[in-house]
Amino acid sequence: MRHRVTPEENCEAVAAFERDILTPLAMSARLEPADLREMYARMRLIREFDTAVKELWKQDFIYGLAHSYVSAEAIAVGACAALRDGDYITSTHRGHGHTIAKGGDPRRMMAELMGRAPGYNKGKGGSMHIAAVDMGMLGATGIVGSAMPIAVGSALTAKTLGRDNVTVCFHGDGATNQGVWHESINLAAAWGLPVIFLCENNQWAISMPYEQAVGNPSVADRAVGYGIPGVTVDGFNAIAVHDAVAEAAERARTGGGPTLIEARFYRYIGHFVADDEAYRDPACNERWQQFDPIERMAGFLLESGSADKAWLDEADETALARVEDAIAFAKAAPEPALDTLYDGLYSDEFMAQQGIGR
Amino acid sequence: MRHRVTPEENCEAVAAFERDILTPLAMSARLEPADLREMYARMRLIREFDTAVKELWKQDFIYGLAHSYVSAEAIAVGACAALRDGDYITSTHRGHGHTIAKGGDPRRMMAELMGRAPGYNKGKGGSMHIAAVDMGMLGATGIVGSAMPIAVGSALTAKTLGRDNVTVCFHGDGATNQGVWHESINLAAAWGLPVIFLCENNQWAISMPYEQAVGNPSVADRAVGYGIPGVTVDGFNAIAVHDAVAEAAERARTGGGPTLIEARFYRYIGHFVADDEAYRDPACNERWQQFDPIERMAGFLLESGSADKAWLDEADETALARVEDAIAFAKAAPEPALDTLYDGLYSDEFMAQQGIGR
Amino acid sequence: MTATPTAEVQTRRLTVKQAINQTLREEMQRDPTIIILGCDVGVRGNPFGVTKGLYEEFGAGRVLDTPISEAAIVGSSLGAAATGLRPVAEILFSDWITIGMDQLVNQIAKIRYMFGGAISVPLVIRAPVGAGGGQAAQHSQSFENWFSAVPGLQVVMPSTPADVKGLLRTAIRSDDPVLFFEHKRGYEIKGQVPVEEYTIPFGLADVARNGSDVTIVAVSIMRHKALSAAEALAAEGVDCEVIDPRTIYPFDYDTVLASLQKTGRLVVVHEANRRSNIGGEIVSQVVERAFELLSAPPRIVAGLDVPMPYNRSLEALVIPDEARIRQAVLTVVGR
Amino acid sequence: MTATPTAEVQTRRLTVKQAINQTLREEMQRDPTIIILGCDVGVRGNPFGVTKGLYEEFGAGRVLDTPISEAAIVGSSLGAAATGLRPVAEILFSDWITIGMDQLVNQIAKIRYMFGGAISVPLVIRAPVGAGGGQAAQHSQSFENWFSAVPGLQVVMPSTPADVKGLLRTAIRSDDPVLFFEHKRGYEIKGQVPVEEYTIPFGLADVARNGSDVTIVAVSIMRHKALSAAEALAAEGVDCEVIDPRTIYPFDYDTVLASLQKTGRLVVVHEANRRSNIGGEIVSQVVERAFELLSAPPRIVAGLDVPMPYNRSLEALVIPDEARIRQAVLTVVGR
Ligand SMILES: Cc1ncc(C[n+]2csc(CCOP(=O)(O)OP(=O)(O)O)c2C)c(N)n1
Ligand SMILES: Cc1ncc(C[n+]2csc(CCOP(=O)(O)OP(=O)(O)O)c2C)c(N)n1
Ligand SMILES: [Mg+2]
Ligand SMILES: [Mg+2]
Repeated sequence: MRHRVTPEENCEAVAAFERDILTPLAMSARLEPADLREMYARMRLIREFDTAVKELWKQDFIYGLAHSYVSAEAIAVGACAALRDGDYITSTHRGHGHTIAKGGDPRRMMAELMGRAPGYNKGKGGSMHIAAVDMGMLGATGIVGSAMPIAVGSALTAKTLGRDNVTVCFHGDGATNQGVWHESINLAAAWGLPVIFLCENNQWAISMPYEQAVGNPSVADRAVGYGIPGVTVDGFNAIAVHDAVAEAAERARTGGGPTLIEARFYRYIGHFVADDEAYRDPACNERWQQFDPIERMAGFLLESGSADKAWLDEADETALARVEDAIAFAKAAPEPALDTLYDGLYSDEFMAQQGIGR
Repeated sequence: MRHRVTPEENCEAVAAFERDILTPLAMSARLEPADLREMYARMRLIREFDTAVKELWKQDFIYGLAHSYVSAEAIAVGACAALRDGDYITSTHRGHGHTIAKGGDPRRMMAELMGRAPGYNKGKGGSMHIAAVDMGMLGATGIVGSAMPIAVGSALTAKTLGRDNVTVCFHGDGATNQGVWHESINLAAAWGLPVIFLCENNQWAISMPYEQAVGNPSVADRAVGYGIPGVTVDGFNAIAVHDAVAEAAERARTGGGPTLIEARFYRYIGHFVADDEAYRDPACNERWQQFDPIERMAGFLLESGSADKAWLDEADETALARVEDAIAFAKAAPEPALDTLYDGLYSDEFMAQQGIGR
Repeated sequence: MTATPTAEVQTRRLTVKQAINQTLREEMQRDPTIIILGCDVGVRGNPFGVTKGLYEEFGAGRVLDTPISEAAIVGSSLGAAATGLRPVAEILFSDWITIGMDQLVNQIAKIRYMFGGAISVPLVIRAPVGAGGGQAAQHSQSFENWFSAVPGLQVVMPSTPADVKGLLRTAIRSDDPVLFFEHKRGYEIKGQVPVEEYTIPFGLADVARNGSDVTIVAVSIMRHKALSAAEALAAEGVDCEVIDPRTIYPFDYDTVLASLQKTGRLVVVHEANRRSNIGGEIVSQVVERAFELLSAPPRIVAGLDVPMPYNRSLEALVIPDEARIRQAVLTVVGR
Repeated sequence: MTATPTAEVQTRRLTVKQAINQTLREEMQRDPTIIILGCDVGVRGNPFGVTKGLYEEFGAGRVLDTPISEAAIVGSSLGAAATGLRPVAEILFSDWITIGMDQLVNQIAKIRYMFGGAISVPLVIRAPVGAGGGQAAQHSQSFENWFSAVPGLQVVMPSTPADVKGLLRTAIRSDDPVLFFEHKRGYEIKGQVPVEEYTIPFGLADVARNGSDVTIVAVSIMRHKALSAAEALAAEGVDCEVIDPRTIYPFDYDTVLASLQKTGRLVVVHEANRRSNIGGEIVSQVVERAFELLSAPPRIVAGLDVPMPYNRSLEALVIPDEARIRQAVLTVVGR
């Protein structure tokens, strides 16, 4: 049954990852150097954004619960680089990265995290419910696994209306043990819906190691039971994630149905901004940090000649500047007026008819 | 998407079943001729019982919803023949067969189905909630899949208290698409619990054919994702079911954890006692009836010399007589007194303390 | 227009079941974004026959038989509604909406608000409620009050063919989620239904009978039991006004208060068990709004606080009947 | 013995969180059939620290970290309870009990009754309720009324260390299922707790303050807000009696009615939103039982009918505070 993960186990896990999962970044037939640079810029933007979020939370500008996407940047960015306008994504409780990857505006995001009126959710959602619906980002959720059927439903819309759009359903390894995860994948498989189930397997669900939460630690193996393709990719490798998602998306757009992709990596930061991580050996994180997806991407941009050092430095500065700008915007933004409390509870027509909030 | 099953598809299904699943009955190292005779007797008792239930429902002695176990007799009887006292089973909405197979008393069962006081549930449960807890039969349920975690919990008790008992969790193919099915199997797999998940795959969930409800029509294939053994057996063959369950039970008793067994067969009767089956071609049933599990068992008893014609005839008469006796008992049994309405709502101590029902 | 068709409008006699089927068909013909999904709604046309013929008319792409996955049925309906469809999902017995409870309560009800109004959720969940006769504890419940307690949802519970048609049409056209509860014992109830297209707004009660002594608020098919009780009571010289709220949220308290102006006496009747259910809510709202109108303590006639027993005589004890309604009315008039 | 320890008994000062932890430890030491299960209850000792040290003391076999499978957590607890264990399951935020709703409402609550009393279900489900500060719509709810409406369940909701300890012990020893709701903002509340073993029976309210003008029934941590409002009101010459029901079902109406004999005025305070929740139920029960005792219409001070917004100032608008309690009290006394 449950036991504390030993340093030895962790070292073995690292070795196994290097042996079985880790794949060097390589040029993709689907990506131009410009695409790679854009991917790097977004990964860096996510990193700066969530690094700032942690500080802002400590300073109480951001409150409630906030979960950082640091260490997972390659996944959201790799996946969204394979999508088009009109495609959808669903998210998790860790939604900042997904939002930025899908093109969300850092100003409106930061404003939302600070609960301000110009925020994406008008201050009603905060970090756990950040949504950029105009970008096709259907929103973060505070309940593990709960976005799965929403993704399936958006794919049902595409199929019903004859659109060739796809939906990427991001979810954590912990979500794979929720009943609705199973129901959603089976339904999508039975109906051949254009949805890509992308599992961010960071090997932990708060204090629960994935291999102790399941009978088989391979998420991709589960695809067999649903009769859909299942693949495992290096979740620290944005290009590998991109290619897997692009292939699945092509299949989905042409009626090939859903795919289950497991992006295996490791959460080498705390579960949420104030996690003391007492449930695991701090040394573990260091062992995994060597795979930092952003450093790997930077290295590849240089060695592949897709970018030079100067470009990287500028990109890093730009990312930092955009986050500082977003923070300044958010801090200066007004709180929602108290009389907006009921706004959005029902459609305006119904609200008016019933006199709600008056 | 959903389409009516064509006669051609059905013929192919029959052919595939004969090719891939159907296995001739054969002597089992684990079963004496006397065991085989007892199994036959119980199968016949189930058949007679549920044949009578249908009539009694039409005559309104039994009301509400009643689901017949006819065509599935080999599964409950085969499985329970591999169990010991102290082992548990959980059931479905189709629980008469499970109850009889686990040693339930036809009198108390029939009384319950007629809503009488001496019934197993004192008239409060009826067919859909028939339970014989004293026999380790933890009750039928009207909600598809809902007994799955109950089975897991009973196995957790065995493990926690160091008992070597196992639980057989009967469920239908339709239940395999419920979220709780997934959560339950994963939990049992993660914890290595002594439970045998036995899927009665009769290929239909009311009007929904299994192959149209899933992406992969093999239930056993799903075991891979959970890291547990998965096997498919001929669900019309009581001995094959017995052997599969016996092997899984031995593994479970010795700490080997759960097994997923798919007993593939076909519901060649209506879904419930009043089903018009307008959703499928009546000819289908006839094609499958050739595999009648009771006739096959009778044939094997004769050819293996485990019983002769005379014994079979007597066994058939005995089964019929026991059912007639149960019916007479139930019809003569009193209705529950109206002042028993609140009985059993809470423990007696609490009821008295709160003065409930007074 | 209002619920009770006036003499001029042309009407046809239908059962509640036919009214639902007809409304679904007409709305689906009108709007190609409407889909139906649920267990056995397609090829079988639903176990009660409610969706009969729709699979044949609209095809498998718009009338979807689902696996037995209530959480995914409810949750995928949300995803579909958020992205351009108008799903009408069915849960065969409302008792099992518990399986889709998280999607319904934590997603469907909240998503528009949580997202600052960025998403709208035009979806209907149809589900039969109430006891059907010997169906026992897991096939007989009425959960309207649970959902009335959840901001973001609408709860509709009509019991005449005309009301069912007008309110189901409003539900399907609503841009907000609706729980549409049909009583499984009400499907065969017959009545005149306007031939012309019409809708009935939510939050408008129907005064099914005018009276001056006692106001009876009767939910779902209790409307019909209240009416027959009222006839009997009239013979005893007690003149009851019977109000069918038709929608539980929004709830039309104005019509109830107007009635209490005349009667000063209130009896609430519902099939759900007494404790912590809609009867208590109605009484508390009335007391808060019009305490001074009450000349006697209101009475609630409700299901008894037990799971529904299988045995028929026990079941009959649990469900409110004319005798218990009569008794409550006589109590509030002090007889 | 009663909730409020009298002078003689020896006491120790504890927080609510410590009281829960201590009770779990003491009961697990006493009874080897008690197990704890839930997400992060073991190695991490629960995110709030409630189960700290129990994994180390009792081992992985009795303090079980589960996968994120609430339906299986709740359902397997039933199976375990039905066969010889006494599970204490945890749902980290009560908002998500929706995921185990079917097991809880259709199995746990009904199985003893449905089976004619053949099975008993000694299990406790612990879950934090209420707003925790900026946790928004899916981490802030209070569902006590839902479960009060379900025959077969018991609902317990204390907010002082001494009450929490006495009632959790009673819950663990109960042979019937108990929902034990802890307020996430109440964990750090301190108070004297008897050192001697004691239990508090369900269905016994605590009169937290004696008063003669108005009866305030305050649920969970609203008890504390009601008490401070009462102090302020005393200065204004309004003498409030504050009653903490402690258990929602069974509910101690006798104590409330006894108080109303003195005051004739009732204010109910709870954090759950107003509509179709426990306030309405309490008012309706009081009105049914003691209409004549009421000299003014009862008032309910409750959460506003919206999903909990993230923004702090909006959240503060939603949750009842001393000012709103005071306003309601002044209204019922006609000031
Ligand atoms: C249904 C539900 N159960 C429990 C929680 C508490 N919780 C929040 S995040 C989390 C871990 C989720 O793990 P995973 O899905 O792997 O995502 P990760 O945090 O690792 O990215 C848990 C248990 C929750 N939010 N929802
Ligand atoms: C949760 C739930 N959804 C739907 C139903 C309605 N229903 C009753 S039996 C049944 C089919 C079950 O199919 P399966 O599990 O294969 O069992 P079978 O009847 O074939 O033996 C359905 C859909 C139900 N009882 N519970
Ligand atoms: Mg994880
Ligand atoms: Mg089946």
